[in-house]
Amino acid sequence: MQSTIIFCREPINIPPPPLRSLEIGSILEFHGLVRELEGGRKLSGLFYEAHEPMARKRLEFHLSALQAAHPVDSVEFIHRLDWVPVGEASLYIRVCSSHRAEGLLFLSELVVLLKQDVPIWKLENAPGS
Amino acid sequence: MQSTIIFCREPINIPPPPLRSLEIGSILEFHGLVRELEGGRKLSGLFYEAHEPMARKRLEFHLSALQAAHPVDSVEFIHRLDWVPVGEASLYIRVCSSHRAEGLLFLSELVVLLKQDVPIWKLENAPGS
Amino acid sequence: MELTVLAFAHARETFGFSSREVICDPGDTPREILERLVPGADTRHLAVAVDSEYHSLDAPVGDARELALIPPVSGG
Amino acid sequence: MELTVLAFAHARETFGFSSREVICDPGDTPREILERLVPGADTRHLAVAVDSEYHSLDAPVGDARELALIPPVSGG
Repeated sequence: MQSTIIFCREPINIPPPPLRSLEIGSILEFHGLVRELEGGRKLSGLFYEAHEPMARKRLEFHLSALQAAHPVDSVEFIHRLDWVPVGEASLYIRVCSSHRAEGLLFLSELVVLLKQDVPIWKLENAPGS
Repeated sequence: MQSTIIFCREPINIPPPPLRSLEIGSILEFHGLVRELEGGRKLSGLFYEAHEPMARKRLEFHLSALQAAHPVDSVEFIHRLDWVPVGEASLYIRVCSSHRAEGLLFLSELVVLLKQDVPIWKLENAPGS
Repeated sequence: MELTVLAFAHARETFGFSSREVICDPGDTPREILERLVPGADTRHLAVAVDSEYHSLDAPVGDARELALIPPVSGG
Repeated sequence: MELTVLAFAHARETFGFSSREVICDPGDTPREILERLVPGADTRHLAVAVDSEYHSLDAPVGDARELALIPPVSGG
């Protein structure tokens, strides 16, 4: 499996898919966007913060475990940090695999694991603001 | 829910996402590509055929049922017909929803239902060839 | 009455046509109509649709305009 | 030995700093180090990581260079 983990501080720039063989039959993409309403309050955006080296390590660990359970050909994980305005993506994940079943399980479990123990936080306000 | 069902005979042209509100938090995209190997044989492509009016009716039925189970904001379903070369997409589905959970269930169940009773067929050779 | 019979995918090979106009009665069933068209044709894995709705092989076609022969689907 | 303590997100508010250098012994536990830094600080919903690996609040930090205070995560 080829895996890429990117943290960026600008709008997410989606690279062309890494179609590494003619056996890729499924490409799944997930865009997580910042929503206007969070807990009933109207927001203009969210501030994302991470312990980057640790987040990368946790993600690498989860990607390996998921690969053992649901083998895929490639996964690209991009998380935007700092201020993300409402309507823009904070998260982008693309999973390429031979069959969609593995890709769907890989993707959906990855998002669950991300929210479980990967040190990334969203804050309603930028620190110190 | 806004739903679009398109059958095309050229490479799939993905429209911009219909972001109808600032409450969309999840965009899921699925591209189904034609793979080179099918049942051990090497192909250069597949020929897709449909009973279009009936396929549309079946899809509309399934979309309504899925919407009752997993409410989403919009779904776009595009199926390419006729000859689709290896490596190109025969199917594209995009689901926009507030939360990813509904979107993932909607998308994964839609593909299962598509393969269950929607009158679309893939053939190794074009009819009459 | 006149009915258009459409044969898709592998059903086209089984039945030897893609579209055929037939004369039938509202009381005829798809199985009877197919048996007249191609005696002894294999209908074991075949579903049929009448005016774009799935239909029993053994229920009268009524005032249908179209009978579609639907082999196992494989879209996606 | 010198240890960098990093406080993220809500832990920054609880502890009142984002980064702090502290002197400690390899036998010290994160709980002991935090108690010295901010006596009585609430660690109930806090996880800690030592050199980017999750670690028990009550296990010695050993020769760690960094102790990170990890409040409940909320990425995505």
